[in-house]
Amino acid sequence: MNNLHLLTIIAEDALASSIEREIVGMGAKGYTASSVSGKGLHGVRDNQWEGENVKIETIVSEDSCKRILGHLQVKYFDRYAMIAFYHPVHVVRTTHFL
Amino acid sequence: MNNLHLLTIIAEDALASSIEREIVGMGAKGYTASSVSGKGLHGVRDNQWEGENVKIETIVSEDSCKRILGHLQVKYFDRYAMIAFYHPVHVVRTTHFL
Amino acid sequence: MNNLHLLTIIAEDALASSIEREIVGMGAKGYTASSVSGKGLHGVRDNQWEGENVKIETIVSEDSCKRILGHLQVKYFDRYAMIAFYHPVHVVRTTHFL
Amino acid sequence: MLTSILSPMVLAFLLGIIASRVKSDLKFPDSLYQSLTIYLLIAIGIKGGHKLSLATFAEVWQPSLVAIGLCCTIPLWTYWLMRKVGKFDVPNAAALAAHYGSVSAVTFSAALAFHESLHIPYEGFMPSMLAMMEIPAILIGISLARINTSSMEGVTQVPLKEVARELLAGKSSLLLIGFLVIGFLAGDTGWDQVSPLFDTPFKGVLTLFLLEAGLVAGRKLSDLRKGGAFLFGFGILFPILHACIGIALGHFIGLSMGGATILGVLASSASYIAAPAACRVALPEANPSYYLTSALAITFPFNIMLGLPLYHEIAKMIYQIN
Amino acid sequence: MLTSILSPMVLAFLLGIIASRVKSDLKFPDSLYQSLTIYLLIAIGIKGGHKLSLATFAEVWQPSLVAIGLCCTIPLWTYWLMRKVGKFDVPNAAALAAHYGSVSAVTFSAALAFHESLHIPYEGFMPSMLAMMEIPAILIGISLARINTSSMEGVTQVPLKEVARELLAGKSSLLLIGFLVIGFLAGDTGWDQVSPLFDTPFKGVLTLFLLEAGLVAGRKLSDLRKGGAFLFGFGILFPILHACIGIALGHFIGLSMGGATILGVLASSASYIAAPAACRVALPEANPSYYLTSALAITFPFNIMLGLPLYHEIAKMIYQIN
Amino acid sequence: MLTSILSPMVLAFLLGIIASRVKSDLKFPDSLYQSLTIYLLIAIGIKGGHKLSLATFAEVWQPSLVAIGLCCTIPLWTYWLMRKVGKFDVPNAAALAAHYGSVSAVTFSAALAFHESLHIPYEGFMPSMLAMMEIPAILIGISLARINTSSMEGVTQVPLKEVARELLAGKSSLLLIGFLVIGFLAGDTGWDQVSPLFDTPFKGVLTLFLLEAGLVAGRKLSDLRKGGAFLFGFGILFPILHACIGIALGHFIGLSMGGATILGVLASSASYIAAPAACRVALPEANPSYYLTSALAITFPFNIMLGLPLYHEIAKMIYQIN
Ligand SMILES: Nc1ncnc2c1ncn2[C@@H]1O[C@H](COP(=O)(O)O)[C@@H](O)[C@H]1O
Ligand SMILES: Nc1ncnc2c1ncn2[C@@H]1O[C@H](COP(=O)(O)O)[C@@H](O)[C@H]1O
Ligand SMILES: Nc1ncnc2c1ncn2[C@@H]1O[C@H](COP(=O)(O)O)[C@@H](O)[C@H]1O
Ligand code: NA
Ligand code: NA
Ligand code: NA
Repeated sequence: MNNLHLLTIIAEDALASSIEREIVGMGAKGYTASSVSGKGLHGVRDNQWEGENVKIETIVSEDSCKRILGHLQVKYFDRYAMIAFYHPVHVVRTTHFL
Repeated sequence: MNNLHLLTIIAEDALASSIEREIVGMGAKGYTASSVSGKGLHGVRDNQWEGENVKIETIVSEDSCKRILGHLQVKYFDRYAMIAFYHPVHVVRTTHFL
Repeated sequence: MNNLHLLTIIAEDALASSIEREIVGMGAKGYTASSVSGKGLHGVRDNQWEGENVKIETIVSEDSCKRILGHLQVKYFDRYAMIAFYHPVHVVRTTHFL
Repeated sequence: MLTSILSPMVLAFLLGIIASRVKSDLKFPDSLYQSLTIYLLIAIGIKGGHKLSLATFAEVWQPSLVAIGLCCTIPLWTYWLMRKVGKFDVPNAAALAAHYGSVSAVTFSAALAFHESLHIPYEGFMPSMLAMMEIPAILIGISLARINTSSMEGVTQVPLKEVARELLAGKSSLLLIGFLVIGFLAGDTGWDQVSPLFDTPFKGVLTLFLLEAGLVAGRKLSDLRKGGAFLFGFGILFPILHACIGIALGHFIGLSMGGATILGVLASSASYIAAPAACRVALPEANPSYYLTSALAITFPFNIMLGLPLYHEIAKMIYQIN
Repeated sequence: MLTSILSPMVLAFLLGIIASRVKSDLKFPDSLYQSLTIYLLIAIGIKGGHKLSLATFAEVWQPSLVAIGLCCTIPLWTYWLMRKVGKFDVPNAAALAAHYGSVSAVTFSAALAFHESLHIPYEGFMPSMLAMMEIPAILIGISLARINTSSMEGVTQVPLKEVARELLAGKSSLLLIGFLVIGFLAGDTGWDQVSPLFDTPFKGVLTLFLLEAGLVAGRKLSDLRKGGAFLFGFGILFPILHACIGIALGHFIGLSMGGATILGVLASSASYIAAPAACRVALPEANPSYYLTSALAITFPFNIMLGLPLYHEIAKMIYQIN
Repeated sequence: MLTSILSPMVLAFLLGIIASRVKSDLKFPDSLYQSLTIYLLIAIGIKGGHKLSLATFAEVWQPSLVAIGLCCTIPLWTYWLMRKVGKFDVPNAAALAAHYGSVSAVTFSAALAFHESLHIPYEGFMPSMLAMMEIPAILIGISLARINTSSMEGVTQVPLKEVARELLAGKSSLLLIGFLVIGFLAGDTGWDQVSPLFDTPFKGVLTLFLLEAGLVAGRKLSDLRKGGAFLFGFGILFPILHACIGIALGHFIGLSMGGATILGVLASSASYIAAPAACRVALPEANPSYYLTSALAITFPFNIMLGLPLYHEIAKMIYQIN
């Protein structure tokens, strides 16, 4: 399908560069990243001593979205502080993202 | 309902810790926060002198979402610079958020 | 239509103030901005030497959304690193945004 | 007067105003502003504590009483004037009272630098006055608003005790008071260890901070009209009045001329770090355009450019006549 | 002992703890923390390199061997103790081993400041010991976890070689070793050019950093219970033991008393910059509450407040008796 | 030459390159980079202004004319060469012209440090040359693009007047020129107040900045191939040519040897703070890989490592022969 989704990954900042590399390897044509803090099952992550989080957003086809999520689940989800979610979005130039 | 929503709150940064405490008290299992600047009915908020904004995102059940919004409306909406909005999202492990 | 959309624009940070001025001129009642880094067709943008990106989010009516996107396409899309996307959202007080 | 206006600090402030008027893209990163604030508060506190350790209790108690008296009464008449003459509503009058009763650490530092450049001695314990005068007025301002507001229905207000706790634990009083104590305890050895960071480059850092203050003040200039002529007049005349009272009281209790002038400067200065932060949370109905504009864009520049030399002349008069 | 506890650095650390206990809104911006870290590592490195350039190989080789020996064996017995006595699982025991085998640049600096304030001489090349001792223990800790974990099914682990590469290229060793070399090469001319930034204000910057460290340590205090009495006892007794071993070995190979004490401090200190960063990635199963709390909230404050004067007394005993 | 290469600044630049080649996680927070930039521009400006206040108009007018002449003509022949020989399209040729006509404040500072470490005197007003040479070339570069582009249909271009206004109000010229004026007006008293921050630790801060510059240059090294051999040759030969012209003209108008060399360095240096920022907005069609790579990864390191000693030798030749 050509439906585009905005996939958001929030994870420990130490994982940022691996995740970025991997999602590009699995079909994402780009991504946007920013520093965030947060709280979840792994406790509070809001300072550089204990680590903070990175938020990585990428607009991808439904296919790539599923593929990336599958990969993240296997490689990271059980061992690291991390969540991921997605929803459909409308974009201006679909070709930019495929 | 078990439909998960991404609830986004943008508010004066001085309110960050209260809001975070309160949404966790009302059923959110976690949240993600970041510093943002902005403009709205209360004017420009883009420097530390006059204050900036915080963006708090939390994935919650529809129930919690409604409950949190009700609370925010009563306690903050009339007196502080603040907006809130939400939309449904798909997540990887629903149980993480309930 | 009174359906509200969250329109997200990710663009070179040097364009931030022009875009902010223009979207307000085209009907947005406010916006929220933050610094982000990213990668896309124009390469990696993650440091101050080569420039980073700004993420501008605005909740607008469907009409304004279309109008803003049209404007961005004409003025910026061919010449600058930039993407834009939108999706419907539920808000607490619709009048705040119209 | 030229000495004051042509100091790098004042010139940097003017440059900041110019920069924001010509819409320069010069912007201090948030964290630089925060770091400068932390630095200034620590530096003022630790130097003050060190100096305080060299003073005796006999020297300090009278000035302390006067300082606290000043910052507790200034908000009262400021509130009254704002309500009766300025026709402001309760929250705005209370916020202005809080700001003008409290003090500005940067104006204070500019006053020290001014006296040092003229080689006029002053009492070393003055920073402890600064630390004492910061919080009471803010609490009084907020209380005034609480007392004068007929029960706000539905609104859950932060209890005053909680506000007091937050103010005392707030960044600016915690650093000021904390490092006052540290400077007091650390002795000469400790002072020698840290003075190369917290003393030697102090005026340079102040210059940086004033550049940033100018950037913000310049943006606020366009809000001046909103406040109108009243706020403008108030923002200049009241500080002069407060300075005179401060100097006269200082003279009365036997402070040196430098010390009395600095006490006057403290009385005349308006807070723009601790007070706005507190009012944003505890008095959200007050409009920052009023209190921030008058404190930062009227009173502050007036004080560092014209006020300092003026108060110095007034002090000379008082000390020579008597 | 008072000299140590009443130094501005230690007092700032205590103020940080107080600030976080009273829930102050004082917060260092992330980038200030990062900038302070960069500064401290560069300053320690470049000064060490400069001093190293004044030493001879004959002086340096023995202490180097001892230093490396220490940081390779400490993780072994720490791991063993954690497993057998502390009943920790493999990842947590390994992470604790990595932290206590590695060293703390800030504790090290506090030790230098302590000796300087008492005018006790020490060997100038000690920072090169610091640089050598940082990484091996972390690698050993991670290897211990790998060896003792029966093949983790499905989990793709980062190869150890990759971990080693990342550690060496990691911020803290890159800056420490890099500027050690720069300080070594740049000579007196170079040192004179940069010492006004990297040497003169050093203790002031350390004070700032310790304020921030106190803020974090204060938050971690509430995690102390999780670690329990065992971790608390371990976090104090083991550093003392390691310090004694370090001092004794230093004495044995002919270091000055100051040098031996500092070697002891290195042995006793636990890493809380490089090691946590490495463990978060390579040992995600280990719980930061254990290793960070014990390294930052137990061992670190103990060392800078009570440890330094204690080790100094121990060193005096060893050097006088023999 | 060794003095130059083994200075802490150059070594820090090399360490930065190494760090980025070994994929270190060392990263300067954005706000540290911005703060360092603000500091360097202020420090260069205020010191220059102070020195300028000690010079006479008679000394300054000739060098000023030459400086402006240089930065107005360099972009012309650079553009021509890029179009004819380099076969670049209009926007890229224009962007390169803007970069090489403008100047680098950091290279300039490295040149001052180089001369100071060799105890070679130079005219104190040189920073005003730096301030004058920054902007004209960028405007000329952008104009060249406008003139040579057959009407871009549909594209609304920023008017050139607006570009000029933005450049003058832009961070780097505003700080440079603003603090030049402040240093000029503040006199000796003012200078003594701020020099402990803006002068004493200057070379240390420059070292920090060059570490960060090295990190970015290292990443850009992989882009070198894109530019090809032509850009590489150009990025080295043209600076040498410009330096020779600058030194010869300096000699001709009677500057000291140090002053002439520094004028040469200014001519030879390429901007990588003001020019890239301006080109990103006004010439978005130009590819940053070309201008940033050649300015930052070729010309800049060449200048601070080999250029400085080379130009010094050339200056010695010119000044001894004649
Ligand atoms: N319900 C949630 N809503 C929003 N963000 C969350 C939520 N749960 C976790 N996060 C974010 O994801 C990070 C890792 O989550 P966890 O693995 O649950 O610790 C947290 O630090 C938060 O930033
Ligand atoms: N239409 C909007 N779209 C996006 N963000 C908004 C909008 N309106 C307000 N905001 C954000 O919410 C904050 C508070 O809004 P307000 O209460 O309208 O001043 C602003 O500073 C903005 O960051
Ligand atoms: N597929 C994508 N998903 C998320 N963000 C993107 C994507 N493509 C581009 N971006 C962002 O938009 C910026 C400009 O994109 P581009 O014009 O493709 O270079 C990038 O630097 C990214 O921050
Ligand atoms: Na006052
Ligand atoms: Na150790
Ligand atoms: Na040039």
